[in-house]
Amino acid sequence: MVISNPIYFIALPLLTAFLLPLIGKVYKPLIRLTPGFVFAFMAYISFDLFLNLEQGKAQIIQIAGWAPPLGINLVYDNFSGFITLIITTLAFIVWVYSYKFKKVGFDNSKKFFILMMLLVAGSIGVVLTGDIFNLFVFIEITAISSYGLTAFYKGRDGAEAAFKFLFIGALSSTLLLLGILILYTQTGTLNMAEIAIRLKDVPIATQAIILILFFVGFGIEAEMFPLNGWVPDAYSQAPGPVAASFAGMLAKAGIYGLVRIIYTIFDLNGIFGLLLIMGILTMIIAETAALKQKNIRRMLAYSSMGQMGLIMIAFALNTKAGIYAAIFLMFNHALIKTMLFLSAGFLTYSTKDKKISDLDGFGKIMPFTALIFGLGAFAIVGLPPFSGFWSKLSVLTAVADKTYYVILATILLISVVEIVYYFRIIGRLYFKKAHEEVKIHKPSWNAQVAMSVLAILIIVVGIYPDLITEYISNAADALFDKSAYIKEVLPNVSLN
Amino acid sequence: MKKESSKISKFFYTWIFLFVLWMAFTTSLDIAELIAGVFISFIISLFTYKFFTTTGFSILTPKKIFYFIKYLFVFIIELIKANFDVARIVINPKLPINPGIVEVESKLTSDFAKMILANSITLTPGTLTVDIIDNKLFVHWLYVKGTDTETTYNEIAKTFEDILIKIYE
Amino acid sequence: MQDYLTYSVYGSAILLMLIGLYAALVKKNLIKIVIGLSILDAGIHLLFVAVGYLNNATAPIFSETVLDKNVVMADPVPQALVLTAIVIGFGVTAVALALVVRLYRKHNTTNIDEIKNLKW
Amino acid sequence: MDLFFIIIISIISLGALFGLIRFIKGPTTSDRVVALDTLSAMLIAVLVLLAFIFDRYIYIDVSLIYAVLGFIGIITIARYLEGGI
Amino acid sequence: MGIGSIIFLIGALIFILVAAIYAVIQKDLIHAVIATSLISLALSLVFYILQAPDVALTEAAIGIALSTIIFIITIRNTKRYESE
Amino acid sequence: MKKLIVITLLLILGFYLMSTFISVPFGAERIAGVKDYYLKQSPETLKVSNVVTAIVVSFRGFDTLGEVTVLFLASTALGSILYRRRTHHSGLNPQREAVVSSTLVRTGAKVLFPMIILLGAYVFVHGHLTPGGGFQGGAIIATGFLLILISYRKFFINHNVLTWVEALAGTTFVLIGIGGFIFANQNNFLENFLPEGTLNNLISGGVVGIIYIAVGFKVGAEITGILDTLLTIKEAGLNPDEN
Amino acid sequence: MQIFDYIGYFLISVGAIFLFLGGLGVFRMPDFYTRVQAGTKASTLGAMSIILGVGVLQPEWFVKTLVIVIFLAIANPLSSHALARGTHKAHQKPIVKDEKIEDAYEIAEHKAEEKNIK
Repeated sequence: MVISNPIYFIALPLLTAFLLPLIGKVYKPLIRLTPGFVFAFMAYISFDLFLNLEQGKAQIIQIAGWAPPLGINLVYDNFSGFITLIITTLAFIVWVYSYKFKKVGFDNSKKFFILMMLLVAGSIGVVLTGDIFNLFVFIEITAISSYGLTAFYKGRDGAEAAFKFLFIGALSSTLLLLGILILYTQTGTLNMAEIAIRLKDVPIATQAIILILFFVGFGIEAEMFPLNGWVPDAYSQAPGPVAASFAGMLAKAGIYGLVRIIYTIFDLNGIFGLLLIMGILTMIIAETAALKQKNIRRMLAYSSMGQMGLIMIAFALNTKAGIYAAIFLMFNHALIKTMLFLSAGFLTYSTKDKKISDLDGFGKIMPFTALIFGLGAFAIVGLPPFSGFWSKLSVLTAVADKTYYVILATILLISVVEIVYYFRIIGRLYFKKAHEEVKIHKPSWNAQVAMSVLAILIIVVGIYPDLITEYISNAADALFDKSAYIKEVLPNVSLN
Repeated sequence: MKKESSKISKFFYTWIFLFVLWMAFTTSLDIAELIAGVFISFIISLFTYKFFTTTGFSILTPKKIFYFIKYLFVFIIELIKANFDVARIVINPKLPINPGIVEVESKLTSDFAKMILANSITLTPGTLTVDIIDNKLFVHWLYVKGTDTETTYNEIAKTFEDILIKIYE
Repeated sequence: MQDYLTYSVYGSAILLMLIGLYAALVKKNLIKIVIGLSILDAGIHLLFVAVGYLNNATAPIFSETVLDKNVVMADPVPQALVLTAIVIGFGVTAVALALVVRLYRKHNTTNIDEIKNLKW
Repeated sequence: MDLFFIIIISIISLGALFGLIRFIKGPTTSDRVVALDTLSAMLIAVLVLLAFIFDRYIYIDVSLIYAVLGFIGIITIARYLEGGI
Repeated sequence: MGIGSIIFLIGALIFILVAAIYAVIQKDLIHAVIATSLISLALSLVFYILQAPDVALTEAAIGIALSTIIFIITIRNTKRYESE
Repeated sequence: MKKLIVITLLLILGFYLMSTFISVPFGAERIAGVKDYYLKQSPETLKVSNVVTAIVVSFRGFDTLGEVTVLFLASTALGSILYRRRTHHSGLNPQREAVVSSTLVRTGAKVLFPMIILLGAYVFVHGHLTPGGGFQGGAIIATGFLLILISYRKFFINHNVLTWVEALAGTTFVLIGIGGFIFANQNNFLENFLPEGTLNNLISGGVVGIIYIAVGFKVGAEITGILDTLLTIKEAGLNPDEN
Repeated sequence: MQIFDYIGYFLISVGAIFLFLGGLGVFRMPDFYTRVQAGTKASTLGAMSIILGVGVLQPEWFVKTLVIVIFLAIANPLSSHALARGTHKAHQKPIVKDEKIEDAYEIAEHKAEEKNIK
């Protein structure tokens, strides 16, 4: 019990990040090794905890020994546990991929791993915390580390992308802070469960204002429509593994925060309509924009936004099937997008503009990486037998259950668009002649391992979806059942 | 200039000075506060004593302390006297001023003494030290009564410097 | 009196926020944008502390004269939150200014209209 | 006694208002910094005065810190003006 | 809250707003930065009157010197004037 | 045109915010919330007189850990965004270096520096008794270093020392947290495992004081690092691309 | 203890008047140097006077108020001086009514520069 405690998900990466500069003074290679050990340990704990967590139960971790409404608490339930599992696993895989990262030397790899470590810690903090202001602090941690990571390469336009990101991020986090303040003035508490109880007495108009402020605050990391101007720039300018972890961790943490707020705290009918509209807008705009892109990283970024839109739609259905579909989508999106970004990073390693047209004939030049990319493309558009198929199927059935046929048609249409642009690339990879004198950069063994692991996961889940469906359905239960959450956090408070 | 004091003298001077300052901050005679003060001022003086003082304990002779107190009195009187002067000018609708920058030669050698002199000159309204180059002070004067070094010295610096020389030289 | 204070304190805090937002959204100069963001921050900090104030309250510190538990004390929670928010705001400002310096080195300008490698 | 403090406070506020006008009018950077310097000296006094009015001894720390830190900001700007940083 | 405090409170709020507007419209960035410093100054007075000495102290420590200097260093590394 | 749209939007936002905040009049008694517990628990259970400190360090100590992390992150990100000089004043603009500050400022800096550091130490040691604490004390210490840095442009801050202070202080914070995990009654992260002492005494509040001291060191080192990085940016030229 | 009260209130009143005069001086004086002269110094004295007045009224606070006053006495002239020097180096010259008064500092700086060139 002392070893497997959710607190380590946050305490350990922080401790390591603080210590990393010192470790570097002792023995330099440790700078690259230590994060790996920590991530592996975290992944181990998260498996251990998640598999031992009973269905419908939650583990409440009080911090500083104060019972929930007083102190900050972490809530490790089926839903947050599942997301934590995804994040920790991905963190480890990204570490494996970037283990040899940076030919630039010791000082930079130190900074890279510190920022990466804190990005992971912040994302997990967003997922686990049960306190609204603490959520804001962790969002700031993820945000600042992403600014640093986006501007990491000096040669690219990283600084520009990062400034754009920072501008939107600072604005929206201020508005989030404002929302927290209004919430506090109305309820007198910051604990999410207690807020959920007390919010019944708050006028609807005030609730709506708070809600809009929260939408703005989380929308930026969830890549929601008006706030996602930073996404293509940041994804295309950041280092490869960073873009992968933005898609895998940052976006997941953002959407998690959003739905946690919506499902657990608020009790308004209008929310889901708003989320639905936002999701549809995000999806349509992003996917059509993806069609036009020439830069492969930008295309993947827009595709990622489109997927987030789809996730929002699924969450907005407000049914158990919808939540189930959304969580399944989150899982798939995290794995597949990471894989796509990692492989695209190697495919375009030596080209300057990362253009799609530079990929002609790479299927023969770099067979392994191109194969991985192809797998990812097949999986993300939702073709069987990959895992993406099952999630898309469940989304469609969930929408159909709600009898939103227009939305169903839209999703199908958008899927066609998706297929078009992904297959365009696959066509270039395999059926075009290569340019002359292409420089290639073979992935090192660790990158190959990382990508293979992801590919195997995708295929295995695609063939045996039953492996994880039970966990996902538990997670959906945990999110859907608001009173259970409140009961777990505040056992002594009677509802009604 | 006299030769610098020994390291030990400087160190202990810094330590005791900081400790007294700590006691002024806390204004408490609680034993825990005192121990914390001794400890913290010890650590700070460890890495600051080299430049905090050049004199060490040699400044603490009875005669010098006496002159220091006398200096304070002179300073306060000058301060009040000259402040009313400025009040007179500011309230007067015609603003009777005749400003300019003049040169004052100082006989002081110690940096710290020069700082005290310059600060005193600045704080007594009517005069403002603009810069010090070697032993020349450049002073902005609200009502210039003469630009030759003798007048300026007598008008601006003499009252303070007579006492400062006794303390620092 | 009370209404009057409500309007003036909250009103000026909100006005301050709006001024900052205006600068951040309209101005073209990068440093001006960062200044706008910090004014926005200042406004929100003011709002926090104003919400925490109670009539005839004293600071939430039990010291020599105030050991009596019946004294009205200002709400300590917004104050504690604002401490965190100020420090976070400082960190964000520092990062933003570093990015401004980077952008200036690359583009030799601080006007966002002239920095558009990535289509603003 | 209240009346005494109200008068004192009004006088100081009036002085601060003049400082603000100078700050707005300028015309040079240095003039504005002088206004800032004057205002911060006023603030230090005001903080101590308010500590007395509120009758809380611990509030004085704020004033102490202002006295120490305020001048560093001014020196920084001065160093910028002379081209030193 | 006594009348004396209210005078200071309202006065400081006026200061803050005037300085903020000034900071936004001023084309010389150094002047704008000095204005933000003035905002911090008045803001910490407001915090003090609103019985938040902790916050006033933080605002003083960060707003008056540190925030100002990082802006000034940035300006000396870039351009001083905001162009049209 | 754009300005008009923005102003209209802002006015709408302002109107709604104002109408929201009117419902909580300035200074009126609020809904009973956690603050009453805090005001009661802090002097009684925790023996910390400054309730704000109690909240920042103990009740919501996790926020503080996050906050320290944010500053650490900012200084790291700054280092990765900008290049710092490697060695002692290479790459500085010689013209700027030639403008030495006046003798008076330098002498004043020498005399005031130890006092400012002492003041910073006073503020963070007394975080649980008087206003102030780790952040404020750290910021004051950093300002003291700033004074030295701007008066002596050749002053060289040893980044090794900064790294050590920063790392050790951060580690102390987390280890105290884990200490609560191991030694305290309920085995919670950051829980107090030391005797509380008596109210209004320097030694009171258990781990609160120690955490605030660690925070003070860490914040001081971090802000000093940020300032030094900013003050010694290379004058021109970025390193060539590393992709 | 009546007498101390009177002293305290007197000091506070004097301080308030000087603070006002400081503001007025900054407002009225014709150029930067004279503004520093009138403004910051009158306000320094005013601040010191008010702080000491409070210290006299509350004897337990006296030590700390004294510390503040000492800090003010060291720090404020320094900042005025640094500001004046910086302004002068930024080529902003004081106005003079009497043309015969030469700017001694400027002359000295010129000499130093010439020396450097040689």
